[in-house]
Amino acid sequence: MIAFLHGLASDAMILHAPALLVAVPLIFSAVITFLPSGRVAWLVTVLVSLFSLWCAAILQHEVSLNGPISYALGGFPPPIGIEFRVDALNTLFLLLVTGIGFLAAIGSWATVNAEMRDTRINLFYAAYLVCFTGLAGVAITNDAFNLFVFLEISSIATYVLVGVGARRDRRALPAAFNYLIMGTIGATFFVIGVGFLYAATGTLNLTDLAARIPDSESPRAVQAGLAFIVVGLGLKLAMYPLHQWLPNAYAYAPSFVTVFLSATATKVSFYALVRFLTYVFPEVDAENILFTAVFAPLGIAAMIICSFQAVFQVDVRRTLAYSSVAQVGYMLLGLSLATAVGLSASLLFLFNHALMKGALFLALAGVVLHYQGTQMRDMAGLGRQAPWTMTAFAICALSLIGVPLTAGFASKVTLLSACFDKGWWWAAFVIVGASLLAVVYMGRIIEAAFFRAPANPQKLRKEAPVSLLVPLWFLAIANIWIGFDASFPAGLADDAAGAALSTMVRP
Amino acid sequence: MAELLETLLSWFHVVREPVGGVLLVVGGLLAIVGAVGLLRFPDIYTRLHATSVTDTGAATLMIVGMILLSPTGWVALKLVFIWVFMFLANPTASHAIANAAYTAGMEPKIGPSGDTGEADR
Amino acid sequence: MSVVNPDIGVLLVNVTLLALLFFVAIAIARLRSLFAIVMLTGAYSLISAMWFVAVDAVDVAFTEAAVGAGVSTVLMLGAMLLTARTARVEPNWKRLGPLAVCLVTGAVLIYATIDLPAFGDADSAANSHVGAMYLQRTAAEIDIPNVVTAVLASYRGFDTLGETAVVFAAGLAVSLLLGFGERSLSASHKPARANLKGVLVPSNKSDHHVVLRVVAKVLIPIVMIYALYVHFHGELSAGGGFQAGTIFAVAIVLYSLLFGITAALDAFPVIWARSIAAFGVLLYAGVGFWALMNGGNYLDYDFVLPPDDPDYGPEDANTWSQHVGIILIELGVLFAVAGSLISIFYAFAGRAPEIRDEDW
Amino acid sequence: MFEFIGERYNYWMIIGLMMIGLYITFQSSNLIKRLTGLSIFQTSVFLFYVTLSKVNGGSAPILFGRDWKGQGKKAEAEAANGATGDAVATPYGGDGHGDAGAVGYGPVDGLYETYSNPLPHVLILTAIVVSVATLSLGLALIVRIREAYGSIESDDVARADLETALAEAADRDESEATA
Repeated sequence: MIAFLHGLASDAMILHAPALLVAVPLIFSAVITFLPSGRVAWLVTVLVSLFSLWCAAILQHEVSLNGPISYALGGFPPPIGIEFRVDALNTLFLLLVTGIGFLAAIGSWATVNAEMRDTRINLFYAAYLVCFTGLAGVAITNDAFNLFVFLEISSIATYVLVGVGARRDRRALPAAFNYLIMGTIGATFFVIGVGFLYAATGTLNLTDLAARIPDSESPRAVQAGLAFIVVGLGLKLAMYPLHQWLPNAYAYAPSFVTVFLSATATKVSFYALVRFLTYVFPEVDAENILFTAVFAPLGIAAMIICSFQAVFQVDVRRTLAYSSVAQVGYMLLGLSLATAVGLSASLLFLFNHALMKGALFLALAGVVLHYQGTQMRDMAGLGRQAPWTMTAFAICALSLIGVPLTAGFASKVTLLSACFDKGWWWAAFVIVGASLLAVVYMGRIIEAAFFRAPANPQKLRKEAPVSLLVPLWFLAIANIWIGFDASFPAGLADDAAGAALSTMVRP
Repeated sequence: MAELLETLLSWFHVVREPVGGVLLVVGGLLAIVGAVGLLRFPDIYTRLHATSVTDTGAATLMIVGMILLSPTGWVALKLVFIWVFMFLANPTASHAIANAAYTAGMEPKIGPSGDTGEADR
Repeated sequence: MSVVNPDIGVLLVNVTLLALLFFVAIAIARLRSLFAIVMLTGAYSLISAMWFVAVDAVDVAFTEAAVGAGVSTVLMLGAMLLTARTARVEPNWKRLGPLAVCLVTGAVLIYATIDLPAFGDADSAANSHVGAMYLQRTAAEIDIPNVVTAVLASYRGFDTLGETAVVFAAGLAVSLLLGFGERSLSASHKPARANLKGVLVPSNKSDHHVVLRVVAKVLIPIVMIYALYVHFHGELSAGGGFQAGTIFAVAIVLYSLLFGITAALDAFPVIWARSIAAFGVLLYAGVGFWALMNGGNYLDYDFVLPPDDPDYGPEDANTWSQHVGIILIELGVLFAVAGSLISIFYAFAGRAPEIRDEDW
Repeated sequence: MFEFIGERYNYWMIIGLMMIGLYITFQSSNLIKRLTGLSIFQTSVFLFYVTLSKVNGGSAPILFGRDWKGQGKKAEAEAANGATGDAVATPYGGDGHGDAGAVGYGPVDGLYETYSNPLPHVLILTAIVVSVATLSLGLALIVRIREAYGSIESDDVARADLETALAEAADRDESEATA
């Protein structure tokens, strides 16, 4: 399918795909503010995200054919100008961001029309496209400060997208404000880290940084830079102790925003962390204490504590938000193994989790459309009242738990084998324990939805609109398809891990 | 007439540097006087009087000093523009502050300003 | 040999300004009156702008003074007007946690500076690698004296496009959250309020601002012309799109402060502000596409105009089209910054104050 | 020892400012004061970047004097036939190549005058506008929080959220009781 998409493109298109992938959404976010009606803005958003998905597919095909692509912006060669560098690691995240962006955009009209004031719909879609541009930019740029600028673009748009949820629930405002404070502190820590690297080496291009760090004459500044970058991205990534902003932000944001953010925002920061650890700091080898002393314990703590907290949540969206933080714990555990298999397992886990969580929140968006509440009691009996949405929800819930023949199972199995491969048998027990907790908190929701009498029976059968069901069922089927043969995402994850670790010092 | 101009010009070149320097120093001192006035005067109106008069005066002296020290004609012209803009904006700003203080109903302190006096009387 | 700057004058100015910043920062930490805090933040930005001039960063000083001290103080005052006046007393036990975190972070930072290059060292890693390349190549490739504008617009032009997107996103975000000042159109006449002495003070429609209005009518055109000067002179001396846009926005803000928000909305309607902001981003990204169409990479200004001299080989830079490219994208930045800041100001000003009078 | 301090006093003072900004952000419960702390923290990071760019004896990175003779091509033509030589007297005195006074001065080859490093200036121009954008968004959120909650102290806001959560729990229990 990707080869077919690649065949469509003219060679000028292929040559400039990296720049177009980021520039086109930015231009159309400005164009959208001129458009009068919200529906036209929605259509433009869908087409633009499709175009970016097409560019990502072209890039994936190009990279798989003839290796990493380097695109010099402004025509100046890398250390002087800003460079986009696309290798197997980037394409996985580009496909993820643009794919989920496209699917979420398709299903967005119903929920956005219901939750937003109609004069503000085109501004809402403009902010969404700016966020889309920022995330795609972070995933593609090869310049440290440019990465900060794109991180800020996506963050500012995310803060307002979360804050706009105040029309339905006023708690979105303090949630957005706390997210702003924590996110800005994270971004400023990242800038301090980049400042130290610049002071030590004199360059901002990641490739140039990797080359000049070993023989820089201020090694302490490099270590401090690494520490600040890890803390800064950790804040953006919702690493365990720095995740307080995530549950409220995802719970009270408009439902469409949570669909897009839960599947892409933290993932892109995870990419930036992997890119810095494996590509920029070559001397961060497998035995580095960062992996064993920081990522492993924090990942395990996230898996256990956040899954535990998810069990006691009343609001379904907060349960899913806490489970997102727990899943980030799984990915950090995979990263902390510091082996090719471990990294590939965590990337596969990340890819599948994006599909699951995106589908779960999309189903919730369909439910919220007619039944307004997402408390546990409002979920009672929805299985019969909105069968299509809830069966897709159930499929993805089982996939989150890791029931065999689902995507979740495939990713958990690869993670388990990576742990055994490294000899961390106790980590395997932790994974199984966290999955049991997942069974509890997801099972509770499924049981309420399917096996309980509907809370307000007089509500007639109201199904989510087709425009939302199509992407929902596409993701649900994808979950099952990956359960059967995980070749596509697993292949992507292996190439990405290979590309990332090719530069890291072998253990 | 021509040689008068010439001697003036040559005299000007000689005296330019020191006079510019002196003007700058005097402007600086005037600004310090304004700051001391700000600290020691009892209420807003007298403070405003101290700061606004000295600020405009100090800035004017400094700008004239800089004009004398300026290397090329262009810099001097730009300094003149700055002076004109500041000469318009600065007094207006102090007028605005005084006006706002008056409409907000702040009373100027009348009577002896000894800090011992008013507390108990 | 030591790299300590022998020129004791620069050393003294440097230390006093940083000490001044210390006092302002500590005062902000201890104060509870929000009005004083906002004013001190403006002072903090202005002193850091002075310090930037002392350290030869004139473009940064210009921007910090215009954007940091100017616009953010106006915005904070606007927000403070709409919210509260004083902050609540903090319980002492709350200070220990943050203090510990800050001390740890400070310790890591100090540890990192032990082998950082000395202050002012010319052949430190930072000053000898890419930074020096820009200084060498600008005269030949882009042919403008202000190297900062050359790097900002041409070498790292994509950063500035991202920057314009951030400003556009901020204008969008504040309009999404606070609307476009429609409320001010409805509540056109604010009720007269009694001041401290109980005298009824007519609100904005009175004429006791006559002096300000006369002077404003003289000054506002000068400010706008100065904004255009800063924009077009950005290549030769400190200046550029951001500063020009900010100054243009401040002129409109001054007008609306003196003649009332409704008069300003008639003079410069909100729809203009929003579309100028969007047009700025379009212009900037459009120049990139134009270069793409002419065969160059994205945002490659060599391809904006056909080469001026016939024997144009690939190696010599098309400096004339670099000039045109830089002026165009600086215009885009001017529009984006001016449009966004004006729509942000309208959003704040238009939010009729909900505060109760006893808060005032 | 004095030399070690003499070279790094700048960094330590700026780190002190950063920590004060961070302290204000974490410690204060008033939302506007937290934003001011954040903007002080960010401004101090800008100070840190610009200290990296200072070169002893250097001036602002605007080419002047013998490095800049107007149009690039015209300048090369002149330099090629050596027409004007030293037409423009540099205002800062010195014949360009290395003022003897400035110790540790290493001229960028190909340039007569010494300049500070332009790259951190460009980065900070971008970062300043980012910090103002974040500030304006934070203030907009504060105005909305004030209208929704009636106060801008994070303790009051948190307490109000707690009350709504408890109210929801209460009517959920009572609805379960009736079901």
